[in-house]
Amino acid sequence: MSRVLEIAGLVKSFGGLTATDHVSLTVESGEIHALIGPNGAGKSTLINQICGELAPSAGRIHLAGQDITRLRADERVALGLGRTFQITSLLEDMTVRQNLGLAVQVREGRNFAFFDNVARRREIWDETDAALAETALGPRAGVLVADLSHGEKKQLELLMALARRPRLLLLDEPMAGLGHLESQQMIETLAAARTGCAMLLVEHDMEAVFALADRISVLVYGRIIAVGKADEIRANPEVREAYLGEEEA
Amino acid sequence: MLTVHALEAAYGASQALFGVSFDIRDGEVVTLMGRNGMGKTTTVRAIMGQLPLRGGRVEFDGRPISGLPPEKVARLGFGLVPEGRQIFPTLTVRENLVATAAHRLKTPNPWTLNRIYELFPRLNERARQMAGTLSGGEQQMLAVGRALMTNPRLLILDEATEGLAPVIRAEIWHVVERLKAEGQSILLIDKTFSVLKRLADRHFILEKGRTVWSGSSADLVNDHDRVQAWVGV
Amino acid sequence: MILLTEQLLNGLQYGVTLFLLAAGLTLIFGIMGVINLAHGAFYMAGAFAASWVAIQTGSFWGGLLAGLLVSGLIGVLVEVGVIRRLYARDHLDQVLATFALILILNQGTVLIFGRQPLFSSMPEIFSGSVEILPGLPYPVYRLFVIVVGLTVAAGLYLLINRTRIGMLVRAGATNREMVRALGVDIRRLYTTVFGLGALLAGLAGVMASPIVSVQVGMGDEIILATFVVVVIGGVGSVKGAFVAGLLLGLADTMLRAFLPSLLAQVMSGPEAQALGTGISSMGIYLMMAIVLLLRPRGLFAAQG
Amino acid sequence: EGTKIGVITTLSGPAGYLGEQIRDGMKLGLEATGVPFELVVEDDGRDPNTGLQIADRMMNEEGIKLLTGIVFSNVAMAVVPEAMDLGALYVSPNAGPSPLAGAKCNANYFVVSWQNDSLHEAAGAAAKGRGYKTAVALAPNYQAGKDAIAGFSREFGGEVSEIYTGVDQSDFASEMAQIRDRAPDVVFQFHPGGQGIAFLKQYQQSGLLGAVPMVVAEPSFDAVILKAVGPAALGVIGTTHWGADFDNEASRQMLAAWSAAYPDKPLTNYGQQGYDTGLLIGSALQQVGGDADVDALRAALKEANFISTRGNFAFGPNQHPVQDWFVTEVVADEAGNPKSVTKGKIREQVGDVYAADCKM
Amino acid sequence: MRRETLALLAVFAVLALVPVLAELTGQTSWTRLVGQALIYGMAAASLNFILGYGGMISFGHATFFGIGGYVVGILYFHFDEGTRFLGIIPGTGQMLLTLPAAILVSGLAAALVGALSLRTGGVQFIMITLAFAQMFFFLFISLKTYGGEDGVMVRRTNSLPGLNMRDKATLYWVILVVAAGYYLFLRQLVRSSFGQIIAGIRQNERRMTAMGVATYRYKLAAFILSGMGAGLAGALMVNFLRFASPDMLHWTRSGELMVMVILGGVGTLAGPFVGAAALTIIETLLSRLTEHWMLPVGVLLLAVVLLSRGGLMALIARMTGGRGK
Ligand SMILES: Nc1ncnc2c1ncn2[C@@H]1O[C@H](COP(=O)(O)OP(=O)(O)OP(=O)(O)O)[C@@H](O)[C@H]1O
Ligand SMILES: Nc1ncnc2c1ncn2[C@@H]1O[C@H](COP(=O)(O)OP(=O)(O)OP(=O)(O)O)[C@@H](O)[C@H]1O
Ligand SMILES: [Mg+2]
Ligand SMILES: [Mg+2]
Repeated sequence: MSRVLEIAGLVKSFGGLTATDHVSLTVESGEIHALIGPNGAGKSTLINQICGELAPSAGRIHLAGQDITRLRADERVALGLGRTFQITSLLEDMTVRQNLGLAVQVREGRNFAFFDNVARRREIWDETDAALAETALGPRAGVLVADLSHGEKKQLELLMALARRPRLLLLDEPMAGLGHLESQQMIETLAAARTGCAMLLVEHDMEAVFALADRISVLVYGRIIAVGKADEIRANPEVREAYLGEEEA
Repeated sequence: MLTVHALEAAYGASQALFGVSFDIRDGEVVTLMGRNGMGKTTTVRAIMGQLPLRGGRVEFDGRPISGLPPEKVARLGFGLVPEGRQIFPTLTVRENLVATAAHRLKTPNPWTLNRIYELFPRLNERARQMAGTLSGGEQQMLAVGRALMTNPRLLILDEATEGLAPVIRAEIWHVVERLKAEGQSILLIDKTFSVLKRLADRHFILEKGRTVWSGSSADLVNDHDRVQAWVGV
Repeated sequence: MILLTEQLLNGLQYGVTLFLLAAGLTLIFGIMGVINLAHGAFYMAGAFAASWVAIQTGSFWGGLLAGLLVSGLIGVLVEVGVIRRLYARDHLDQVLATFALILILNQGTVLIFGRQPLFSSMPEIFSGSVEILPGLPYPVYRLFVIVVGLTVAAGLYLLINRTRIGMLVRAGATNREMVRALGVDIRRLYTTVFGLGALLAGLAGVMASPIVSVQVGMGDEIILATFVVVVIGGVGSVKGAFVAGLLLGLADTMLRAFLPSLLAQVMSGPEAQALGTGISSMGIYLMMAIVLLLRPRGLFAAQG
Repeated sequence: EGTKIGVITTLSGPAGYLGEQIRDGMKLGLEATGVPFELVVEDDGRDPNTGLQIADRMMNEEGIKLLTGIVFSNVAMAVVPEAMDLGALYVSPNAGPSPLAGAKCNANYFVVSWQNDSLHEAAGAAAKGRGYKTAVALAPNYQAGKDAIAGFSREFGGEVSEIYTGVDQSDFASEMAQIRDRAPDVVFQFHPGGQGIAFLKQYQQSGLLGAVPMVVAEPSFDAVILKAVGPAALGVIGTTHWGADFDNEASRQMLAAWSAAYPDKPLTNYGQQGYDTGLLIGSALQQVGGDADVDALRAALKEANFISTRGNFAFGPNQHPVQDWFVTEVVADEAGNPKSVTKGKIREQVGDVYAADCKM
Repeated sequence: MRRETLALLAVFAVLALVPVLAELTGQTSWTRLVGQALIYGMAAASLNFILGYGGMISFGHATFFGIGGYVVGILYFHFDEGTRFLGIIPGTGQMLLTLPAAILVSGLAAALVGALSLRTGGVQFIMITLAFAQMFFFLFISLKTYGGEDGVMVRRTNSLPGLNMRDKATLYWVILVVAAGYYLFLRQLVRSSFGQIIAGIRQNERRMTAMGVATYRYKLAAFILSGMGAGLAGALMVNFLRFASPDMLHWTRSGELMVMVILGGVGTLAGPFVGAAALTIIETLLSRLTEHWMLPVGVLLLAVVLLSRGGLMALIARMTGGRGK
């Protein structure tokens, strides 16, 4: 098993607040590593540092052995990092098909071509249509993203991230806002995708976390207080108190 | 208190509601259930006057309120925690809470800044931070606090626990329970089926913009198969 | 030494004038988020109304009142008639609409007042000079402008940052629908605030009328500088607009006053003069470019 | 049904009153000659494109052979060459840019007002005549401003220190401080229109008025500016090619006609230039008997067979005026309002320095 | 698709007939008017490429228009005087040289301005492009050799082999052909892979970055392409007016281009041309009727904004029953 992501001593402060405090963590290939913790613990801050939207105050990030701490966000993507957003972030004025098509196109390259016609790039559209047909979004291909329901947007987010064929996928609350059925579907989709890529999963839906995660790290006040398998975490009294409470346990 | 009858509404050309009917009595907790995209949020928007009605009526205390602008509706005593939080990012946490605060209906024991801070200590810690930089869950707490600060007669929670940690979620349910005990009417939209079943008095299920089922929590259990088909639980 | 002091004072005064011009725009553009190109036209309306009434009544104060009333009223009418329909639209529609308003207001002024500049004089009590330092007389009126500017700055700061109205306006700029859904009649609020912004533009016009020429199109010349002030300061920040106003006022005055003679050390006199003035005309734009390159959101950008 | 005359002028924006004066004056001047005529007036908005557009239509569609009216040099520089190419005549009531006065002069191009430089040469001569030795000269930092200071310095001969102002600057406090600091014998400034109004007001407010004398050329103290600044203009020394108090029949007739037609508007030099242009065109039309061909009309124009409101008037070799220049001073009238009174002749029968380059 | 081709051909044919019709009806000034509208249309369309398709609201677009124009003016000036620009580059009056030169130089200017401006976004981008535009404006105003504020004359329109460019109609047809070519170029561009990326960046730059797009590079490329288009339009304009002046770079000109785009329809191919034509023609016609033409023009513009979302193109689409855009 090779190491896809390695974070060492990552620190991020906002003024007086240390949002991530010497966080170290690894994700192995093929692994789904869940990151849980109370609201405001610094999970999204961590994700944003990994994907390059925030510059860490200290620490290093390695992707598949390469130091990416100082790379631009898009360069990290080119090296195999994918992400979804906690609040969906899509191209609202385009159709579902165009959104996904664009993701495929970006990966395929030739993006500086001024004199071709995207509509005629078969390789893009074949892949796009095939990918859509496999999901519940198939019949919605021609709908503008602005008109999608919340759950549909979440699915599209994931499809677009996967279209890039990343080594590592950062998922910031993929289940948030999904209904029960849709959550089930999402869990299945993620489980199916895990063979191709490792994932760092931030999620408050414990059902999903326990169903998917190989390992779980618990972040509280910017520090990792526990790492372990699902059962270990579930049983950890500190985690129960800081995070799980009685309802879920 | 609130009666919604045969509501129809559309986004531009595409119709989203085809006949939603339900009602809430004083002091009651009522849920709207249904899968993603079935029209729950749209129903709320239509009631609040944020979306023009194509048909149907909305009555509050027996008075028709269809066609009123949102601010008039809100002033009647609707407190909205909208889907997706929609806090004001360029205001501080404290400003978010006080900017729209009101105590129009002179209810006893009104919500104050202090009571909100007691409820969500996290917000107190972050009082002077710009709301746009809050974590997702903190924003959700803020949205709930903001709605409570208007001291509403009917509280509408549209996915108010989305993105909250289990402990906080439990905390919110405790609050709802307490509010219910105090006689607050609440319209709940959420996916935590087990909790809804426990907390709410009556339930309405939406399917493709129509009310297809209604009943008490007991009915919910008895009619499990049909409910399962619509809601997936 | 006296020259330096005087130029510093001039810079300060010019800076306050710039802020006064920009104050209304801070509300309308900075906080409400409306790209209002017609701001200069409100300024012109204030100046014209004030001068005309002052000529008829012989009273500067009567003129001041008229200027405020007229510009405020125009602001309210414009908001209700035009701007209100455009909040939900693309910013570019606002550009087109307010451009159209400039044409209408300018030509309307020509129809009412003709093409000739209006005479406007300053109130008797402000017409003299005081000796602030031995050998340095300074016009009282300019001191009066400084005082008015500082008052407006303080008032506006309090209004925006300390009152509920300020909070609601800022909230409305990012999410109008939500403000309404929480029970606030934002339409009336916005009309009021837009009117207030226009009134402040009018105030700037009134204050400027004894100093500059009251003529059609006078507002078009100042509009760029006011946008520059708001943007350098950081969109939405009263404090920023104030600091940026002072900064630009000082820089502009100092450049104009001393750059040519500095350059004259290294090149011939007339060329130094021309180059120096050339650079100082570009001054505010140069500064804006530099500030934005270093701090892309301005000096005191509101977060979020 | 008279001869059609195309008037392309600036009626919109801050400079709108200049075009208005020219247009109104021209109409009165033509009426005074009694020829039948028809003015086709259009606003160029101070935009060369628009000017050209209008000229094109007037010449090609309406068959107008005689154009006039342009206020600003940049519009003139776009329109005049086009008119020359099409063989039309252009008579300038205002702008006389130097490129069109020298080597690029043209037989079909006439200037009735003045060549730009000569305005400021007169001011230089006046300052010299009063015995001043040192001057501060201020003008906007564009070509016309630099030409103004150059023109002033050429005749002044003394020591001139220059200050250039911004192109749309309206606050001159910094310049006032510099003037005070340099303490010259005299100040020369060239700021037409709104900038001139602001400059004069602030000159007074800073306490310089009365302390340092000011000499200006006519665009910086026209009657509209005087009316707008009021007492702030008192004591300013000006130079001009015509003044409202000129003691000649043509000027008196013009004043009478003007105050009858436009009682609310003061007559400025622009109005007078328009009027003189009207007289010139009218006289030429009369001579050729209305609708004649361009050649005849050109010849008639060249003769300048009219009595100018300014007294002496003749065309030099480049068809720009050879005329007298006068010194004036702004004093208070009975009501305390400023008015300009003529103090005497400063230059006699002068043309311009570019005429020598013109080969026609 | 076929319908669009037909419509384009029809419009082109009508436009090509303008000089003939103008001559027949005696309304000869229409040739100039339409020619001018076509040139402004090109400039506006070039702006629309970054503004409408790329979401970059540039308030300094007239800079490139003016620079393109000045390239023609300056080259002609040196050609006329027999001197060299900066002592190196000889002047010329050949359109086959001046147009590419104008495109090149304005492209370079756009690269400079874009490289710096694109580090900001939103309102700040609007203002920083304005700032650069003002600096260029003051620069050209102080170019004494080239007439400063008064500008430079181009006594003869640039020549093209085999054509009599002094003939108005010929010049008009040359402009029409270039404009049509430019329209087709833009149409191609927005359909290309590059155009798709640009559209994506407009809608959600953060998402494009997350997909691995180095957005800055694409935006800069688009900005440069657009500046080149404006430079081409400016070069034609100077040939048309035979005069280049700082007016071409004034900020009000940038504003006017923006108004044309918005009036016609942001993010549509034909919109800028329609907007440019509408504005120039309305202004010209109204100013013939009244010297207070600004008032009705203002009222008309206001009516368009208030009554139609998406400018004249949306209005046209609604009237012809089409889909808009
Ligand atoms: N720009 C900022 N300035 C100041 N504080 C910030 C900023 N961004 C985030 N924070 C704070 O840092 C802390 C961590 O935030 P983060 O968004 O990482 O939390 P999280 O673990 O993702 O929480 P949640 O589960 O609620 O989404 C929060 O308390 C937040 O308020
Ligand atoms: N702004 C909009 N414009 C157009 N269509 C919309 C818009 N918002 C929602 N819709 C459509 O209206 C339908 C109902 O959506 P609504 O958001 O009310 O569903 P919901 O029941 O709240 O779902 P969820 O559980 O995902 O929040 C959906 O088909 C959705 O695609
Ligand atoms: Mg988070
Ligand atoms: Mg919903």
